[in-house]
Amino acid sequence: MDFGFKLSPSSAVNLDTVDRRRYDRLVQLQPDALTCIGCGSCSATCTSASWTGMSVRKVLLGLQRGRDEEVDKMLSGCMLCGKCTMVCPRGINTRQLILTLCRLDKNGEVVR
Amino acid sequence: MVNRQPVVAVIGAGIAGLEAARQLAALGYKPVLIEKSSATGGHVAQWNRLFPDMTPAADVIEPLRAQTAGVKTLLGTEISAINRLKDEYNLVLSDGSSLLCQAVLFATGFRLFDASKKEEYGYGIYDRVITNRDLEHWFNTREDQRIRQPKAVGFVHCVGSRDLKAGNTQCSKVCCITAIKQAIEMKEEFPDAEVYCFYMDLRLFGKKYEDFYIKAQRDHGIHFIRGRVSEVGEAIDGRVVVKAEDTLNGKPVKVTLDLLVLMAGILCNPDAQRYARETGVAVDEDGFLKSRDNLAAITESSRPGVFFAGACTGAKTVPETLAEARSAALAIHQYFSKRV
Amino acid sequence: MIYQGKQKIWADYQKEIPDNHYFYVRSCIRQNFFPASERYFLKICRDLLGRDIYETEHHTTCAGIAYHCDTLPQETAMTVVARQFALMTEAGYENLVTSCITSFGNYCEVLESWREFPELEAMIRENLWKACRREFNKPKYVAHASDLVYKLRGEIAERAKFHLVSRATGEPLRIVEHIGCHYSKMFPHKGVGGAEYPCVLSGMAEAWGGQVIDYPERRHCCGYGFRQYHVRANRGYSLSNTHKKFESMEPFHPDMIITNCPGCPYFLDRWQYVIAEQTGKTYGRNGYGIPVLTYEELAGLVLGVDPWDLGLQIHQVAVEPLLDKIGIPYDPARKYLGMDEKKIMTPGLPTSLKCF
Amino acid sequence: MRERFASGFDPFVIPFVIGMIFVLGYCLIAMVRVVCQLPKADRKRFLLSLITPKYIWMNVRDIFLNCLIHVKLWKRNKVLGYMHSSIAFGWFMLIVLGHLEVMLFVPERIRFFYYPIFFNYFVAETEQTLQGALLMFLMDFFLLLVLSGIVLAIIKRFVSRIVGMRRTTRLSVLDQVGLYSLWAIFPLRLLAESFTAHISGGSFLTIPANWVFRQFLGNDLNALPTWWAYSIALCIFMCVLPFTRYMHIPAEMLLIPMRNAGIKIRHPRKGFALLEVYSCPACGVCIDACPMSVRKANLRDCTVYLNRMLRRGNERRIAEISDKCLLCGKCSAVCQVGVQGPELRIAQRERRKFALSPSYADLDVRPMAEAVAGSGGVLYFAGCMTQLTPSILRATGSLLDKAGVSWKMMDPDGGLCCGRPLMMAGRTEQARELIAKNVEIIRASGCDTLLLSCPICYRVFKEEYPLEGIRVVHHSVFFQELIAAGKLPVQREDGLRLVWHDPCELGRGCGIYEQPRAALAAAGEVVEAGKNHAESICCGGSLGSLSLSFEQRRPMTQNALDNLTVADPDQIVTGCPLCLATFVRAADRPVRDIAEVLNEHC
Repeated sequence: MDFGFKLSPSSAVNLDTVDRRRYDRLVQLQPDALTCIGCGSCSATCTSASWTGMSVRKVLLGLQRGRDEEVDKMLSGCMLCGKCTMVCPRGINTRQLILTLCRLDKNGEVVR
Repeated sequence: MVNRQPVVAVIGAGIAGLEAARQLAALGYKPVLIEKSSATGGHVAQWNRLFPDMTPAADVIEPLRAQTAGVKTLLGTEISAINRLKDEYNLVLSDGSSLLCQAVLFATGFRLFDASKKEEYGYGIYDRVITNRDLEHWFNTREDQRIRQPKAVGFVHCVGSRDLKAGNTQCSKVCCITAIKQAIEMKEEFPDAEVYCFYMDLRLFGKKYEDFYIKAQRDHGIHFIRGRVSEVGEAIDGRVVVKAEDTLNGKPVKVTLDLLVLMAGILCNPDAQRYARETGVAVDEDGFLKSRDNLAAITESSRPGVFFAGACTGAKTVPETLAEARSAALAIHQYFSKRV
Repeated sequence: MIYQGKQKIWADYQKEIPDNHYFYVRSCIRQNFFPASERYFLKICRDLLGRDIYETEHHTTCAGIAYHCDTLPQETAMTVVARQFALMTEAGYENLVTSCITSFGNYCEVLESWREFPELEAMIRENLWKACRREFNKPKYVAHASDLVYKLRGEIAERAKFHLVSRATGEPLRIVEHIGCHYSKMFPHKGVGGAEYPCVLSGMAEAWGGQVIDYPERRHCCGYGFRQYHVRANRGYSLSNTHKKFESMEPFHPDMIITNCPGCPYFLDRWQYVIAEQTGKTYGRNGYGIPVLTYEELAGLVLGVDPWDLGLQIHQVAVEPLLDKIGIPYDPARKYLGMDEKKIMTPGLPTSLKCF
Repeated sequence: MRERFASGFDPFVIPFVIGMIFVLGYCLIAMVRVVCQLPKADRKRFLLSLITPKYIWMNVRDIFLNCLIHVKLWKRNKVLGYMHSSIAFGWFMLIVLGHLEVMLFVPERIRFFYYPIFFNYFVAETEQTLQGALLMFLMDFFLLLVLSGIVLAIIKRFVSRIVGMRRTTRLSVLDQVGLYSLWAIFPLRLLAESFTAHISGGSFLTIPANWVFRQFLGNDLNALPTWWAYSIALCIFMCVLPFTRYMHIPAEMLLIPMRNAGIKIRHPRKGFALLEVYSCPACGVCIDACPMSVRKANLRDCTVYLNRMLRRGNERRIAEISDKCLLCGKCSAVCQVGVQGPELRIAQRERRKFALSPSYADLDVRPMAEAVAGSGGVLYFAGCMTQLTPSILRATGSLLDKAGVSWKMMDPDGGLCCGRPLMMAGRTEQARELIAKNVEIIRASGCDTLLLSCPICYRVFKEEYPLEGIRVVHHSVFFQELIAAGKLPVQREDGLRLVWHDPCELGRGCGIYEQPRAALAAAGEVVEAGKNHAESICCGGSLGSLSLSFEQRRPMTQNALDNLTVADPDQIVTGCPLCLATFVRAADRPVRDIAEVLNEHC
């Protein structure tokens, strides 16, 4: 029956069920990603941000919150210019991080 | 007066009181430690290890106890009343005796916020919700039915701190670093557990604190979620369901935990407020005792002969408290030197 | 769950509820949704327990619903409230008891606002005088009808014909209590048991033999949310909130839900049907829903009132499994008979949710 | 001369023959394989070059100069140069002269290809002729030359510092077999020829040796075993050659004509790349040159090890080495055979598979294009990195204004990346998308000159952008020209000592060394760094490296700074925003962009 309205999906992130495989694999390959403090320097300086909304900070957070679609969209806007790596106060190799992520499939496996 | 050794009543035998008493005795005064509880050492004695070097609390307490062995210490003694005399104070003690002293040092310390007052977190209602102190107690004794091989542990920062509704708008200063310390300890204890810290701001101001934080992130993979826990519920299996907003993500988060640790904040000891009224020293807007000057004379009250050391004037770390205790002893020394 | 912990909190939130002499104000919508509830509240209090409850046909809405929907300003709502007070004063009463949770919240809010801003009260008095030449005294006590039933729960229990236990096993029924948001979330001290662990309904449930279950989304809104349901485009959101609550309580297998708000039982009841239609999922046993009762209906059942006289046939979710479980007799043939014993219409059956 | 054996054969030649057939066969197959692996267009181009007189001449000259004489090595290090050319050229001459002897004295035996090698065994001297004596003399002379090289090689192996190398490669087992057999060949040849010198004749080396041996040996019984040993040593060397670094000897002879024909790496493992890998002599010059090797770190991540891992097919290490490199190009600059370290690595990176590839096709650059539309003149593209160093932006703008240049900035509010970082990361296809977008903007502006203050951008704009009709110029060159033309009145400050840091992409990448120095000379005294021009040391901040962490890069930066400050300059000047940002963090004196320095003195 059509009521003219539907159940809307919850926007809440359930950390019990969220799929963090890509994040887990990433930090295994690149442990420095763990030290992100979410300061946003990367996003503020990002060449791609004004074009595509790319933000390494949001990518790292999104991966931990199961927001894979947004993450992929952001990643596909990165131009690898490396400015984020230059400004990261925690010295995270963000450029490599992005490349590593692009090599992981949905299950967190490195594609061959 | 001139021929007598001046007596200094040190109220509270926590680390501030012990250290001040030690220094005062060394300076040739006669400190008297008055302690409400049955043992010296205060809160620190109840802790297991201390940040940022994981020093056992006993390593701080035991030397202090040993070096104040010669100081007259009244344990299990409360102060019924304080009478102001000319240049002197008369303390009426709970055992009926009274103590005449030429100076009073408040080393009254702090009281941990009663976490059950944050009703939404369910401390005292949900089995799996404990406080920072409970966890330290477990580290010390390993006796707590609530801690059984947890797979997910959460820490809530700022419980009763920076919270108008909880009656304390101040930062308790040490909870962030304590939460990180305890999170690391839990992770070391239960390596397979996921550990979450829910924080509003991380205030890691002290020496090596930031390193500690990085260690928690990089070496232990502790998840830091910026957002205050809004409410806690109990799932059917007795685990707790914690809801918060992940403010960096702008979305609500929910997680089921086996253990939730509330980082109860630091409030002024209510006894101190009463003693302050009786001795005529001011209590500040934040509920802590009011120093003569917050920059230059933090250990001095607005009244001659009344001094402060440690957390009675605000949340303090162990080194800050010890430094203040020494500073207070010197201030007392100068006070008597001037009078002579 | 540490029960003593809750008791400690309840001890901190005990409000004073006068025993007798109330001026009763009805809810705008309950008479349509659950027509027998208010009637049986009066019947039980007056006839059975001998209390003095006064009501007048001259009272109106408290304007709370319009206020919360942003359709009229607070001053107007306050003036409407002032008129109710005037009616109460004219009738010679000092204690106000409201049927509606939003009204209760509204009265509390108005009184608190006046306490904080006396000039506001003066202005409203002037408004009321200009509008209808009435004057009023502020009520000494404002109680919600559930507060009063909570207070009288022992007396009801003494007269109970049935207990909230399973007739077959003797085990207490598992009861979810749902408190209307405007009951104590605004002013925790105005509610019995405070805002986090209110005991107004759980007190009744336990006094009458049931066992209250606590589930994670206990605090969550029923989903009504005036600004949501009233706008058709937002109804999906309203529905989703209700869904969230049911998902959360599902593992606890509750036998029933009791409520003290006009909107909550309606939405908790009707949305079960909509959820079942949209997702095929039902939350009770064997394809039935979880019956949702008002506390008056529950009191009536406990006291042995005929379920159909209590209007339980108006509920979407079938109550028969619950009645069977407690052992309350009912005549299926009389279910859809009106007051005059003539057949009223028999509703069609939903596709997913099992009903009689 | 007469032949001692009618058959012209002795069993001891068999090992040599086996080795020779094996190595020739192997090399022939390998050569055909490499040529076949080339893309069709490249193959055609290469084969055509082989019959083009211009290329034939180039190839002969280069092979002679590089493979035999090792002129590049001579320029770099005379001891090493002597060592290599004495062995290579000496050996080559021994073979040539051997053939000459056969053709002169026993021409019918020239079809036995082992004959020239073992000539002295098979013949007996009947009469002494001037011709014969000269040949014998030359044979002994070149043998001595080779032996002198071998002696040097042995010394080098144990004390590499003597020949000016701090670090050298660690040899694999096969390499050691090859090495020792190579060392053994010529002393054995000397012994063998000496033992038979009283029969076959000899010269200043072999005759006295023969005399000495005969004094205490008394018979010829040692002669045959020694010839056997000589043959076996040759056999061993040739049999292991394809599996050792000595493969570079035949490989380089193919590499040179291919490079001359303009062939580039198109596949990470096949064709030209494969040839480059085999051409690596594993000399280890790139180890010392590599900026990553400072403080003995990353020693096994330089190009020589990449080549070794590529030969072994160790994928994990290939990936690791490929990702770590700064792509500064210094290994290529110092490489004797011209192995292109960075290009080889980028090819490996390109090969990588990705689950997710960026796409820039949807980016709408119309607003940017409209903003610069029709501006003409000079279009200045600051690029990502210059946006992080506003001092360069300001100084460049100011200088342009002072010179009265009509200019417009392409990316005042940030623009697109130039694509070079993507290319460095091996994502060439994606870079092409960005290039197309940027070209759209540049074309819309109608400019005649595209000015860049970042060498990373400059290189890719110059090499990859289809910008015919538009001059692409780095700001250091542009300003030097303005100064030379008298349009920028730069005042020289006496006593100001400036050192120019050659950014990798500008110097080695684009060959710009002199213009920035000339421009700086107008402002002060230019002093040189310890290593400069093509051998300048990367700042360590390069985008080329994917995996180096900030901490790992720090000592590299410090090393580069130490090199820059040997002449104690007042300021370090560079022309790359990334170098600037990297140096500023660690330098003990001011680090400036060339534009800043010029602007201050103008």
